[in-house]
Amino acid sequence: MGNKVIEMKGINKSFPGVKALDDVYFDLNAGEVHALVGENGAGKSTLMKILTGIYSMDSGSIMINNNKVNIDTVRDAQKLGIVMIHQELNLMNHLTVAENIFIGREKKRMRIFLDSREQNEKSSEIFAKLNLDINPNIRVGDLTVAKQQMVEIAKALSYDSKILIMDEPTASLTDSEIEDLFRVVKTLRDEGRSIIYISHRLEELKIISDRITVMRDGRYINTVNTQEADIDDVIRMMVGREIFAVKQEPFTKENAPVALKVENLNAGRMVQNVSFYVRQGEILGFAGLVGAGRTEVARAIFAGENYESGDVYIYGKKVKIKNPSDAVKAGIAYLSEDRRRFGLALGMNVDENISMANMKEFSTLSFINFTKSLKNSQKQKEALDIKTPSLKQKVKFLSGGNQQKLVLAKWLSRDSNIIIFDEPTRGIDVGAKSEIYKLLNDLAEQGKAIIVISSELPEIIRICNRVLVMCEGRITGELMGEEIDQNKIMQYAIKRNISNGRLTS
Amino acid sequence: QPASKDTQDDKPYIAMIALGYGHQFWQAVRQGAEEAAKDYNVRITFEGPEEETMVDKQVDMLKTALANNPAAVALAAIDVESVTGILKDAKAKGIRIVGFDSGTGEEAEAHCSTDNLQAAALAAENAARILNGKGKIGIVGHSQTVIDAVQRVDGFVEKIEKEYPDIEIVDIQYGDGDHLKSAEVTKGMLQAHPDIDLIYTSNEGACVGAYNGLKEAGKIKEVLLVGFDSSAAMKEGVRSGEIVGAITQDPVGMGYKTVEAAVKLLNGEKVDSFIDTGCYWYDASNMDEDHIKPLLYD
Amino acid sequence: MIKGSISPKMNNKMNKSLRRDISHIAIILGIFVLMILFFFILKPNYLSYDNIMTILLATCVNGLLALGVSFVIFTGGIDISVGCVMTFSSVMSGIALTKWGFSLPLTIVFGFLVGAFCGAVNGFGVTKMFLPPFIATMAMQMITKGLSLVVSGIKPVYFTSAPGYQNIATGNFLGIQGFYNAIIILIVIAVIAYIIFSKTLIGRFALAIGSNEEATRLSGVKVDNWKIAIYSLCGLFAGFGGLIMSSRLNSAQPQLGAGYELEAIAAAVIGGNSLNGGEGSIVGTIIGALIISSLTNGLRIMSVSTELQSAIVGVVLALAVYFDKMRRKNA
Amino acid sequence: MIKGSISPKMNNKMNKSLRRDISHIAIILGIFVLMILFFFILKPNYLSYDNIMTILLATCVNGLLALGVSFVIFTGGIDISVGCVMTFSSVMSGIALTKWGFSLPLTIVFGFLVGAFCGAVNGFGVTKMFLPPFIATMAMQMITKGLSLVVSGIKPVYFTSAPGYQNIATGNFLGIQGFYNAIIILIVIAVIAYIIFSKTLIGRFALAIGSNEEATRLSGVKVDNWKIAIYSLCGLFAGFGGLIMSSRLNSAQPQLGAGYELEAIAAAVIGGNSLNGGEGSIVGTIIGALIISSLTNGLRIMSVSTELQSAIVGVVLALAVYFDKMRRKNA
Ligand SMILES: Nc1ncnc2c1ncn2[C@@H]1O[C@H](COP(=O)(O)OP(=O)(O)OP(=O)(O)O)[C@@H](O)[C@H]1O
Ligand SMILES: Nc1ncnc2c1ncn2[C@@H]1O[C@H](COP(=O)(O)OP(=O)(O)OP(=O)(O)O)[C@@H](O)[C@H]1O
Ligand SMILES: [Mg+2]
Ligand SMILES: [Mg+2]
Repeated sequence: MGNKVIEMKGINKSFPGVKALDDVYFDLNAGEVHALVGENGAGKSTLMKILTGIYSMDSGSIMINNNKVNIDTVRDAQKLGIVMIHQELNLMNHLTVAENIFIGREKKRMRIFLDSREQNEKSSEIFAKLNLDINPNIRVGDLTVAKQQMVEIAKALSYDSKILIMDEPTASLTDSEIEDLFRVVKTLRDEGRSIIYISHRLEELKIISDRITVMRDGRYINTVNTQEADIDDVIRMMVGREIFAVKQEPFTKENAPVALKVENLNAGRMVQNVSFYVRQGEILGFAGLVGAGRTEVARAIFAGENYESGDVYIYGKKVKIKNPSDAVKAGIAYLSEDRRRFGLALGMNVDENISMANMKEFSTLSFINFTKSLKNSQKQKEALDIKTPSLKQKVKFLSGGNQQKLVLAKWLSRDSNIIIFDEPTRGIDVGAKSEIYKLLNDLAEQGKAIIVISSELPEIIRICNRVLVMCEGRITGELMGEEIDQNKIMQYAIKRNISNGRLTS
Repeated sequence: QPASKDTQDDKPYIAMIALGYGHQFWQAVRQGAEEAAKDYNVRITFEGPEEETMVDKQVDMLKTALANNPAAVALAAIDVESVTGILKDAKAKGIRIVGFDSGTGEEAEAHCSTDNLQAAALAAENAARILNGKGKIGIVGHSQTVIDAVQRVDGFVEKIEKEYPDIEIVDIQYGDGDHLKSAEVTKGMLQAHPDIDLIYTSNEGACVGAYNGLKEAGKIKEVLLVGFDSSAAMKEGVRSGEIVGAITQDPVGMGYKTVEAAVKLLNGEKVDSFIDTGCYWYDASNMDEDHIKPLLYD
Repeated sequence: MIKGSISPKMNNKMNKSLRRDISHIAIILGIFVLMILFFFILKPNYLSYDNIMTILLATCVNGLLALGVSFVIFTGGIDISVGCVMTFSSVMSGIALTKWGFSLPLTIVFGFLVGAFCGAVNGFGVTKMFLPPFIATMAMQMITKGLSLVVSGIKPVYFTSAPGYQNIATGNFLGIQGFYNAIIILIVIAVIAYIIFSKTLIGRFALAIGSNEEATRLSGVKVDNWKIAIYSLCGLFAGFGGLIMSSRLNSAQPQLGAGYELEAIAAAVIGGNSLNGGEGSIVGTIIGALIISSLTNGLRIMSVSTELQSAIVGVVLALAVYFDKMRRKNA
Repeated sequence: MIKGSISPKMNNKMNKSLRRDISHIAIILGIFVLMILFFFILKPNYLSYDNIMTILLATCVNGLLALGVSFVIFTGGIDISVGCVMTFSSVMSGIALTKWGFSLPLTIVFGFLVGAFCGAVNGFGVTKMFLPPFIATMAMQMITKGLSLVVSGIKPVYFTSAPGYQNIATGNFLGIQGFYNAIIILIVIAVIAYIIFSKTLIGRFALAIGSNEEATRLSGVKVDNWKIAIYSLCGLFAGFGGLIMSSRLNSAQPQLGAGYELEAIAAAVIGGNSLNGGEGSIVGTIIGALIISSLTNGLRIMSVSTELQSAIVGVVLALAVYFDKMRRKNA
């Protein structure tokens, strides 16, 4: 492989209280997929944001095709052929898919009038190439997170750029979608484009990447050729320590009391006759393709959203849950899949967020007991190893993974009996991931009933005692112990109910 | 002379605070006051709250004016009750108090104004004369709360009800003295009561608004219009006969006489306790006469 | 995942956008019709030709302001300066005509430019000075309010020297008795606004900014420039309003203006436009403006006392928006 | 990662929260001091004891309204009804005193309750009717404006039957000549507001809702109830404003009110509170209110013409917010 299209040297960047990048080096060859890995908060996103003109660096230099360049705006980057798919979704929910894809480069007739027809056609072409079925004329806000992610990817592809940066593009995708994505990535590479690929799913690296660069604590560690590299070495470089590994034991306490029982729950289009239970101390997984309705089940239970009929029992007692407050009182906690929209008050500080669900505990007669809440937050911060300069740091300045830990901390402070994790490890690095798995285990050990919704099959297989598979709003299968494997899950996950004539749109 | 002088200026300082500010009426008062200030070699300031309803703003203005150590204060209070205490204190410090327009109640040593009730009655008389004592009248007022405005409607209604049994007042609506709103109000009124013979309006904004409303409805001269106050547009309307006539109150004279009274008080001269600045009916036939012409302003 | 064929969807596109618009305004259209029927039954001459024209004429100024403000609302912003900017632009064109000797066409264009300029300053405040729209435009409201009085010397500025000025708004269109030019002007400008909104970049970016400003910026759109353009457009519409206003009165009244902005915002919101931005409809705005003027007219015709009128409009405002929200929730 | 021990941080807690507050308001404090110096140099009697008291008294009503509105602004909402709600509450307590024969203390409490009730209705509109705060409170503004006139019969309601009513606001505190009770009332209520804001759940949840309402709801917080409480609190403060206002005037003036809300919002925003919610400071609000009243007073003392005053306040508003934003950007 040949010439360097990008060379970043001596990049430094500080945020108030954080040195995010410290003399970082990065280079990218023409026609390669270059993976960038590192723990949460290592500085990956920040480095890429500098490359795309979103942040300005404190010092350092960027060479594109051996010419020194200044990248001050997104437009500058686009002109140089650099486009980024961001870690967090950046879409206009009210606009249609096609409108989102072509934002800023609208197709026009007679110079001024917009041509939505051409845009729709072009979008359809891109989706066809991605082997995706998304109607370009639908409002983005009506799509699931996963489909929105695909729209982001389509948008980036539509730029026809020389250099494509993907910041955790697979975080919310299922395996089949990831396959499609990889196929596209490889096509692009073979066309001579260069791709920077950030991911916490290290198993992907072998399949997709040519080289791997590792960062840690804002510093450049090393770059290796994927072919020659050992993933365990990469992990060691990332983490700088050994990783805790769990092997899920089969669930033995078969006569433990049933903590949560749901009977014939119907809620909207996406939850049909859902019945299940979870025992105290058990980890129950919800698997399925994206859009199967798992999130809807969780939200119907936790927030009474779209609730139509069905019963919910907690420790055998029937409860009526109309809003999250009822659920929290009943001892249920829910970690949503989209932390920025549903999990965190980004403008508030770490302590305020951690204590949010538990303010009754941290106040007397409505007066806040600051000492108590800070003490708890400090405890959680240490327990989960949340990287923050102080408990008073605004949450929006934390890295994605640390934000996710914060949501966890919020619910752990609450000491709920039943905890629903919706994509708990999305955007979390290996080190933290294994800590979270350990944590889930510990929580189950302590007698909590745990539900994990995850689109990562290895994760489901690794941590769950029992797995329910959903398809189109129905539970299509149940797997236990040894039965839990990738193939079986997939079989159930595509078990459509053809008789009712429903097709995915 | 107990009144203190402004440090930066040797001329005696008179602070004038009006009910309002934006309407031509107040600007005409101001014009008269400034003329008098020039003639008598005193310094004046003229201010008023932006809305004729903001009592507390007026009180703040009065207090601030007092902080500047005026020799005299001339005030048209929105609500007399709200300023009595302050004026008492000021008086005790030797500051002379003159009231104008709505006045200042007990505390004033002189009061320069017109009687709005009487002025409205004059309008009613003329309206009745034009209608030959028979017909239907609609009223477009400019405020339901400002004293002047209320009196201008009340005086009119009273006079008609008392003396002209064959004239009926069919509707009273308010347009905030906003020209556009008053036009809409007028048109709505005509729709509700197509048989209205005459519309009486209580200030310049209401009058010009109604004037435009009639024009737009194509009812000019078919429905007669009686106005109040003066402006270039009104003068033109009256001259052409499209406004049959209006009342003017000599606000310029009011401003002049107010300052004059204050100066006389400062000089220790005797001043009448009530100075009537009068009210006059004007129409196409008399508006160029010597006693009316100077009372009309733009 | 099963692939639907693409083409039928494509063909449905226009229908869809129209259908979306109609469903968007279904509720308020319903409210509008019910209200009209109500007044008509109580006072049949409510629907007389003359009164309909009166209502339409009364819609003009507010309608123009509401159209302008809608674009700002689509971005998630707000403009509370439109009333005073309208006045300022009419005062300035009055000055241009009477003091500076501009020709009539030039005067009119100058008035528009003044409006657009004030809008641009608002946009500058919002983008380059990082002011919240409410604050930037509140400041502009105060400034233009003061300047109108200063420039005019607190006197109305008359357009009497330009015969025919009054005809611009209140002349009869094509000689049809009672059919005011102003109504045609409103219709034409509303159509232009519709096209700008649905067919050009300014409308697209207004929605995009309102939906997710940061994402729009990250897509390389020069959000600041577009925002300035949108606020200028809003100011321009205020300038149109100023023309109609001053032409109806044949004068520019410098103390008028404050209060008109709330009515314009109310029209836009009754019309189903969300103050959060990101979605909206120009047709809705026009119907919103019609609702307000026909309601006010109806109450006047029924001789409802002035003080109650305000309370009733308040209740209708709340209910209209409530029903609209309910429709959306159930949709 | 270096683990700090917990206790030193704990001890620093008070200092930190104070420091944060001070840095929050540093710029506007600077503007305030500069402005005062400016006027003082040009007109030394600007800082005479009497004039200072005049300024403080003039701050009272607006300060109380601004405090109330601040809580709503913290949630990311807005309340443009406070001016008219203030009036309505004072009219209602006037009626209670003169027509219904309530005792004076009961009258006062009744006025507060009326204010809080209007606020609760606003909160109801915002939460249960899904109205945008601007719309819910615009409707409330129109409704209370109309009702004040209807209830009072369009006449001021005088409190002359309750001797001592006027003293509530304008009596001398502890007999200190010129030191009005109203000032002490403002200070006491501001301190209470500060405590509510920084030490109780209502302040915490106001910020949380302003920062991310959905996340707050999903944390099990009854967002709707808290919002209703916060809007009621705002209405209650409007009721306090109504007491001071009517006591100063010894009457309830039914036509007053519209326009006061903008000044209150301006005070809160000049005080560094973001209209997006999620952050804020009560101290800032008070300084914002002080800036407005001392600026207006200074301009009056310098005999700046009324029409220019409005324009100047507009410019200062824009600049104050601009400098404050700049400070934050650089921080
Ligand atoms: N805007 C900001 N202000 C302050 N600090 C920031 C900001 N953005 C990032 N940081 C800090 O910079 C560091 C690097 O963050 P970055 O988002 O680049 O991490 P990352 O490697 O992408 O992590 P993740 O895998 O969790 O997304 C973190 O410590 C983060 O808290
Ligand atoms: N706001 C929405 N409006 C309309 N449809 C929606 C909305 N959110 C989700 N859906 C639809 O509901 C279905 C289920 O989505 P849901 O988020 O529950 O899937 P899931 O199984 O949780 O998958 P994942 O969490 O991996 O995205 C999808 O088909 C999606 O299109
Ligand atoms: Mg990242
Ligand atoms: Mg989901």
